Amino acid sequence: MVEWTIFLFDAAHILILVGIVASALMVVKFKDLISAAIALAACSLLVSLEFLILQAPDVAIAEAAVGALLTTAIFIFAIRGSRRREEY
Amino acid sequence: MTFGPTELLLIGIAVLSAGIILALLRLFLGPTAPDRVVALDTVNTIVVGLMVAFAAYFQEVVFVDIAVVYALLSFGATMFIARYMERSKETGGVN
Amino acid sequence: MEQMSPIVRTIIKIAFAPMFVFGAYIILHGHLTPGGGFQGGAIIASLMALYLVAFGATKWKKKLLSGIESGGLLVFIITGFLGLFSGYMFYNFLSGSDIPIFNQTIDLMPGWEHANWAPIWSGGTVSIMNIAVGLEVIAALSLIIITMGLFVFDKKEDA
Amino acid sequence: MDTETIFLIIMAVLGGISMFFMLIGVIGLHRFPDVYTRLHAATKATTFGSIFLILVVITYGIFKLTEGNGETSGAFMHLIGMSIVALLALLITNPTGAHAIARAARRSGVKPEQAVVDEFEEVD
Amino acid sequence: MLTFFMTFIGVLILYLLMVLGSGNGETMGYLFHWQELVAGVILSLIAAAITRAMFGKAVNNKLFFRFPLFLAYIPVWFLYLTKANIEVAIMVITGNIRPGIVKINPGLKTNLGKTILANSITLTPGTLTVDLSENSDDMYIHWINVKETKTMDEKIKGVCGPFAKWARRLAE
Repeated sequence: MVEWTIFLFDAAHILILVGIVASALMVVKFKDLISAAIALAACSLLVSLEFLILQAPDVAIAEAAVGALLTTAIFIFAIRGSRRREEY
Repeated sequence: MTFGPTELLLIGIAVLSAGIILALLRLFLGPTAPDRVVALDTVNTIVVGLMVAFAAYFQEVVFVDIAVVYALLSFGATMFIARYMERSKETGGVN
Repeated sequence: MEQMSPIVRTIIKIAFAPMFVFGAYIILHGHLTPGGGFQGGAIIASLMALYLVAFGATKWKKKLLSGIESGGLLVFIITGFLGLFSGYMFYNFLSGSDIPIFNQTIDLMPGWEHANWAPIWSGGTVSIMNIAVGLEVIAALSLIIITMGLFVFDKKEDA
Repeated sequence: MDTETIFLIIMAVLGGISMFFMLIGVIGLHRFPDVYTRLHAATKATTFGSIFLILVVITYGIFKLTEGNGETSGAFMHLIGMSIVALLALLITNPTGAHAIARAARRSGVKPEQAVVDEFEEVD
Repeated sequence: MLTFFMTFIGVLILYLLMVLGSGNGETMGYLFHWQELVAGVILSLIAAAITRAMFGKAVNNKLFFRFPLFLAYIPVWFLYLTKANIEVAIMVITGNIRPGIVKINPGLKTNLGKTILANSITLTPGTLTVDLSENSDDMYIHWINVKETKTMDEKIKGVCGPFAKWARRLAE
């Protein structure tokens, strides 16, 4: 007999995976680069959660530390040094 | 079929995952950049809660450390984006 | 460079010590809990980034940070080579020895298996390497952020 | 009624409150017209929801403490302590982040929609 | 010196919360291991020595003796938080809002007082701190259900509730 809890767990897992793919697509689609940076932050956040679900806490902490703040900071610096909008 | 605290936590996890998808929809739609940051902030809070719930569900208690790391660092990301947006003019409407 | 609002500045001043201690906790418990030198160092480096974004450009001691980075790397390499005296490179010569630094050995007695905890005095050279890597990552990531931030945020005109 | 049922009822009530307010916060993101009102919904409701979610986890930890023997108790004490630290971090950072976003939005020129009064003036 | 002590105590309490449950059932039961306590004291001394200047600029020494007031503040704050969330839930479901940005001057001088007031009212009924002026003490509040008010006192009462009084009591 298949436990109904397994179904719920898989549903949550699939929803998070869909979120990762959706936010990654948003990064590509947005022409406003600050919006793209925001979507990238959301993507790295969900990737960190996915690593936690896959029982890799070390990688999750590294992803959280680097992906959440430092990557966002570097992208913000880069956007500030150039133009905000992508023009093509 | 058993129903215990673990199953209760699992129901909560599923509901919160649906909440993340709804908040990501606002991240996609939101006309201006501040709207998107609000959606990101919501996702941050929900994910911190989810991480604590997952730690309790897996009974791997050291997973809670990640939640604290994320709660502190997502604040920093919000600060950086807000710091940028303070100085720039919002056009809005087009993404 | 302009500062952020007083509320943000006050909160960052208050949260400075807790975040520092949390990063140090991650570094110090590298052999027991998830995390280690890189992760804890990245947390403390994020603290420097927060300071930069909230308070603007101040005088940063880049020479000191550079020295800390080199020092951390040096400690790591020396610890690796000291193992040669016991026979192998990166040999954990401290564990179980008479030198009173991180030298406790544990056998998994009842009470440890489920708890995910062991004495923090049990790391051997792993703890020393974690601390060295932590110092190096703090200095290196802070230098990257500070250099990029001061280069970009010093410009007068708006983006 | 045994101990597990009592703890289960407490956890169900706390978790129900938590889920309701989390969903209110997320739905509020779609119901409200502009960024400030959305911030109201997002910040207040999700913070309140996460307080109760962490209370659920703390209750779960206490339940495991009462049920288990001494050997496993250390692990669940760690769960409780770290959850409290996570809650404190959320409580400090969430309103500050909301303030920073609102200030950035107002300064970058987002006007409040449906506003009956707007006394904001440019400050330095 | 008092600032150093305050930072030390606060950080030590935080560290003890983090390592709660590290014992092996010998000296202090399963609560703490003695090695964690020693490490915590040393780490707190280092952290206090490094971050004392930052923390000392944010708080003043009087805060240390008002610590019991914080404990009395928590139930009041939680009551208003609950009320605010029920109001927000009603607004989300019905959609009746009447927003606006108002300017108030609660008369708080210190940054800590402003911070406590701003963060409290951000989490409590219908208000959100948008901006505050660096030169004067004005605060710009986004109010989701603007009520008609005549005088400044009424406005402060309507926006802040009891929190202006509490912030003055805690931080000034």
